[in-house]
Amino acid sequence: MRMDEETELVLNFAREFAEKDVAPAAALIEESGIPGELLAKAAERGYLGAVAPEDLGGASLGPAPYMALLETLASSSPSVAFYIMLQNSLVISPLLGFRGSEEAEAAVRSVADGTGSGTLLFGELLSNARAGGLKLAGGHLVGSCRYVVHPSAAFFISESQDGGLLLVRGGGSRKDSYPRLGMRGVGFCSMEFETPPAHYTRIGGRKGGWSIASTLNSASRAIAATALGIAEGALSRAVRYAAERKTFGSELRKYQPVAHALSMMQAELESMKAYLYGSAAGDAREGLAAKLLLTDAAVRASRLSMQVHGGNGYFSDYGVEKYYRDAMALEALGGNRNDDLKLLSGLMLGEGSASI
Amino acid sequence: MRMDEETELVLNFAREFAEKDVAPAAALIEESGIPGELLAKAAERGYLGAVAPEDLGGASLGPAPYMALLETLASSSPSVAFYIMLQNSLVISPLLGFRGSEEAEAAVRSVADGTGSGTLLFGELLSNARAGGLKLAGGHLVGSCRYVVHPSAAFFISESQDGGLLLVRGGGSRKDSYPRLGMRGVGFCSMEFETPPAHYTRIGGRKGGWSIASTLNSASRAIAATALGIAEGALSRAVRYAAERKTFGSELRKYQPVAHALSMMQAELESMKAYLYGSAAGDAREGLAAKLLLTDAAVRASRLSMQVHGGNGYFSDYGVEKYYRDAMALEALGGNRNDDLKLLSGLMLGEGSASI
Amino acid sequence: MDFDLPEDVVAMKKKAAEFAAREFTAAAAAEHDEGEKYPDEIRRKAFREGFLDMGNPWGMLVAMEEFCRVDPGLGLSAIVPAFGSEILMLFGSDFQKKKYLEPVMHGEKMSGFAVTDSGAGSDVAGISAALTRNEDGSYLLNGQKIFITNGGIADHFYLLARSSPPPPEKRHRGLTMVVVESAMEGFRATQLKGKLGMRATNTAELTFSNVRIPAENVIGEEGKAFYYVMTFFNISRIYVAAQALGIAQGALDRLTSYLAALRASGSAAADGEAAQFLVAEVASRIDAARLLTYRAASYLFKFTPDPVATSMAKYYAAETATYAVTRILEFMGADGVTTDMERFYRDAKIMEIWEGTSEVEKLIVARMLKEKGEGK
Amino acid sequence: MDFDLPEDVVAMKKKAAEFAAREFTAAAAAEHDEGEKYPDEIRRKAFREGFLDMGNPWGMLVAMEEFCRVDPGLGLSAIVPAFGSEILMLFGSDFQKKKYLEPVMHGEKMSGFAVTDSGAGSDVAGISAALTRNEDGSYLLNGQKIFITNGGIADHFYLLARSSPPPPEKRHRGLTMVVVESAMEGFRATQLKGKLGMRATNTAELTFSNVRIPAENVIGEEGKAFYYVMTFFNISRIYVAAQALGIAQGALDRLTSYLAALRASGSAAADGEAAQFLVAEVASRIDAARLLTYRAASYLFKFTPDPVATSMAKYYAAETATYAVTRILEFMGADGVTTDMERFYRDAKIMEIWEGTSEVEKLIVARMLKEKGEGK
Repeated sequence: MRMDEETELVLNFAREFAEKDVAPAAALIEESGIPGELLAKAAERGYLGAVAPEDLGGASLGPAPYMALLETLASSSPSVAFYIMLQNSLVISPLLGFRGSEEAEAAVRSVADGTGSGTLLFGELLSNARAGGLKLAGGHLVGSCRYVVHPSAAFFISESQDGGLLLVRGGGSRKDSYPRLGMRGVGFCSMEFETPPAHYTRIGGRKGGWSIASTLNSASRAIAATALGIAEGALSRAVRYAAERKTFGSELRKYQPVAHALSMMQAELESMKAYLYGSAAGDAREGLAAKLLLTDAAVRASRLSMQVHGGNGYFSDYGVEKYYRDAMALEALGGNRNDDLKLLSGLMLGEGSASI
Repeated sequence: MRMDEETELVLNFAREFAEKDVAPAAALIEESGIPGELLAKAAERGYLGAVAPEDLGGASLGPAPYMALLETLASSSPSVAFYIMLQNSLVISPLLGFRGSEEAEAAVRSVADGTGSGTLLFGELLSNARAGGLKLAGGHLVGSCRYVVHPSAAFFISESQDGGLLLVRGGGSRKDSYPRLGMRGVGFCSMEFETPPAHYTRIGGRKGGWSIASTLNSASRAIAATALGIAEGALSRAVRYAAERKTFGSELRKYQPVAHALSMMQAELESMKAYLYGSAAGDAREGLAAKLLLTDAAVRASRLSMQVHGGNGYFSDYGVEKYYRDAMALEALGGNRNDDLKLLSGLMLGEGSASI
Repeated sequence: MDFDLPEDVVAMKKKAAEFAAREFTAAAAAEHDEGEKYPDEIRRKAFREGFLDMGNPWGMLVAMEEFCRVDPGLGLSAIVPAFGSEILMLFGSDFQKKKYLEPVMHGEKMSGFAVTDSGAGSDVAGISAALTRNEDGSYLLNGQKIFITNGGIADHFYLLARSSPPPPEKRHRGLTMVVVESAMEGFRATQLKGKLGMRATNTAELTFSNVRIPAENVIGEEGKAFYYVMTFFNISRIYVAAQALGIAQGALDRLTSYLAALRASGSAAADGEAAQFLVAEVASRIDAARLLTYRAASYLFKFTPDPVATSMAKYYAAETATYAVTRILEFMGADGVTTDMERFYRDAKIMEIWEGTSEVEKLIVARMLKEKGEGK
Repeated sequence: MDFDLPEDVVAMKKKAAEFAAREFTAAAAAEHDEGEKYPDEIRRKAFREGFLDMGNPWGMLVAMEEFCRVDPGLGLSAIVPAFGSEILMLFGSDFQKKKYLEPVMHGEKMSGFAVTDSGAGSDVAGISAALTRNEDGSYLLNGQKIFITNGGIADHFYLLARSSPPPPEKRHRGLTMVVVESAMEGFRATQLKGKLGMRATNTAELTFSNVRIPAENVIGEEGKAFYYVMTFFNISRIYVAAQALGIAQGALDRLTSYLAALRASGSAAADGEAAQFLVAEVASRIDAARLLTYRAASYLFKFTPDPVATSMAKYYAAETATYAVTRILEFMGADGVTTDMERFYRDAKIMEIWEGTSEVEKLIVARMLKEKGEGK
């Protein structure tokens, strides 16, 4: 694929970061999360505020360079890419809908410079059974959130009943911590909130339009780019391994089933990549389609990579099994697949499709 | 997908032709081949010489408009698209490699104005067991060709041993006629040749470079566009049917398995389309990848369409079962899949891949 | 546990294979496919050799499989003349058995099963053909049926029609099954041509215009016929699974012959791993489908049919047939579409559609597993 | 034909299910997974309750299935202590049976099977561990083995090594199997940590530095051990198929419980057709895999093993396990990755790799079908 100049530039810097800074920390990330030092470097490079405007300390990346950044980082460390996607698409983006609000702008600045990360309380949208969420009760913000990613964030974003945004800076306590299938660099647990008025702010409101669901939907292309990176990371390792590893006297790549599977997976990924980068930033249908195609492709590519690696790939030190875990984790944390399929069916076949 | 202006223009005209001229002839095409009248109209519109330069009577279409033409026609009549692909990618294109040759230019002109169609004797390349082909024996051109498409052509193109092109205008007789799974508008049989010197011409030669195999390979994107059209034709009918047909009291599109399958197939096709049109005309790797992806997608899309149509789709008068036959026929006549997979593996994983 | 067919069934299977190899010549298969012509001569021969014997269901099952393995269109045609007659065996009166079942069992007459109408498809309860009662106790039949196998050649049909409007939410009630003779006044059959595959079988649209049906032609009880139809599907689906198995196995046979020929010609493709994987994957699925089918059959033939096992077998075997023909034809390419593999490709698809689409089978499996407490 | 397990096996299956439900608690499963810790206490209990009984192979097979259905890591760990010991039953000397097999059968010692080395993987004949003969008839063992189950906890191993260079084109010759004790001088085991799944099992790399192997520890004949290994794989692969079945069934159990909970909460997703199709498709594949597995087992346990049936079962069941966990986890999404379904997802993958990758199984099927004249 031919990329424009800005994207190429971002790509080159991102590759350097991935190789020099992310790759050496890979084992550490899997064990104990993304190191603060790495996040500081990411902030320096403008990645934490990638989509924020420059006057708020951001890098003001356009859609394609931003996707290229996520793709590149995901192919080294899906956790790091997911974290940056979270800060940008799910935290900064909704906050930018409330420009002019001092609190919102301060929050964006803190994310961009790495002094204060945020998270969006979108977890209820990931479930087939809706429940939970925060409600106002006697001035306090009260409720439980079943799935919270990155619970150590400095602030939490939620939806107020009048269409505004709630910025929550305290009163949350962690409950169940979940087995971490993947994205181990980012925490995942359930939380309960009982936040007094001093620790939350209501921003905007009565505007309509903004919602957690719409924020998650408009992150489709960022999630798709992350999935693409995972798939490419898994596949490129398999391609390399197939060129080196011999069995029964020949390199793996010489065996038709291995070669055909790797080549066709490569073709599929190239095809989906063309679609993703060619899609219009505002087209919900294409973004959703790309996300559904690519999260599935990531699961299949990582499985193929595991199989090509045989027993070796089964152990974490080969750096392959993490793609297998992270691909599925991304699919689970990137949106409820049933809901997404219904949404896509509605866009493609008309309202009310896929309802039975 | 956003197309450029020239492509949009070609698309609009092609759609009109497909609706007004091709669709009404669909049943006739399936029964007794493409009517001469329809071919005359295609010639008038410049479709038979789509890739020929204007001074040879062609329309001088660039790669994208040419693909858009094939795609559009294939979604109405795969046979018509295949025939036009054959005349352009497999007959005119190799002849254009010998510009300056009077015979070659005359042949191109005759194809473009519809007075004399040609065919390429590429059929041996479709088999897993290589045999046959034409040889010179005592000045005569002698041999058998196992698979000849469009055997009623006015001339046949073959390869001479010195790298030149043989233009054969007689001496061929049809042998076995094959069951016609698909592409019924184009004939398919085996032939034997015993052509005296007066009825064949050797053009060029000792140039190297030209070969039947290279011609077939460079037709990859045209074949991919034809496959895309078949898939789109099959799928769009299924989408329409699912919106109209009710079962158990609801339209088919309301049932999740139907809706999900149709939507994801639509997403896949859009993705492959972006790849196909975004690929560089000279990139063998991308063209081959697009062909392999899309011929497979056409088979799957036509199967899905059949299944959505249930019993109705099983009968020719619904116009759906032809896609199921034509998709597989295109896969078989568009190149040997094993060879193509080996070629793609070589391009993606290095020479010698997929050899065991 | 015992996973092998008993000796007498193995013998029947062998006999069927020999019959098919002898009678289903390439020329006959091509001719009946091309002309969409029912092979009546082959039907008669198959009857004479005892392949149509409802007293030996295992024999019929394996004959179906072996027949379709050689040619699906001719194969099914040879066994289909009694289509639907299990209905009379199970629910028919003595009068009906004598008048309609016996001549079928003696090879003198042919039967058909007429459920589907054009508006309903898989939704059996949604049919619109109607029976109205005359004062003398007889009925008038009006309406139409579509995609009826043997429609243009059968002497009589076991036909489903609505005899009373259903109570709300109980659409399955008020359906009645009757025997309709093709010679009755007001009966018309029109052969449906242009089928994708299985073109040696006869398929027709039937229309009924005030056809008078005597009261004694009502099968079982009036209004209860939905149950009879479902019972019949539990039988017929197993035979469809056997057809699908035969098609898949026939395709694999053709692949292995092809590979042997390639090998003899010195082609490297013959023993490439792509070819080996294809053989292994298709063969494994066929064995899986066969085990599912024989399991369902063994339950049915012991009179303890298991609808979950049956629907699994039908759905899985049908999918296996399409899978096998598609993958094998893709591998063979032009070497395949120029042989009878192209016919197998066309013949296979209907397996996923008739006698309950794959979609319907899956819903049955899911619903009944749920009822069974998820099979625990 | 009889597709149902005999009563005594059904009883054993029930007993195993009860044992697993009681012993494989959520806490125990999570703890051993997280800590990569072998559950020795559970092994002992399983032994006491009679689940490790090579005289009752059907019992072991269904116990394996039921155990893995509740938790794959603990489940396998409970049955794996005698791993490889069929080798001694079949090919061992009286001395070896008394010294090594009996204590294993009495639950006093644990065994392991050491074939794979890091350079060879699926290519058994490509191993490099070497035996050189001393003048006194004993051997010196040098080299290493990798991915050895029970590697860090077994008392002895049935180990494959090269004892003489192979003749050209006969790489399978010159391989010898010996019993190596972990207490022998020069033996070292290093647990391999960081496995994707099956983390309750113990996996180690073994290295051998001039380990002296007495002559009486050679199993069977010197140089003939490739055959013993292949014979063993024909046994062990069926147990892997049972593990895979258990994993797939366990995943389906979790899906149906999940759907029931959704239903209770009023969620429309519970009875959407997507959910129903998922149940039907997974359940059908599991039944197909189970029939293939039990068929292979029934041949093996009647002492007429069929390598084609075995490899089909292993490959198909393993693929079914991965298919089931992937599709179910995709459907459950966040509701799945926060439960033990995530562990099933991780545990399933190795089924396609160990005891012969799916690729190797397919080649076996294809090659042996070719030899059998394509199974006609």
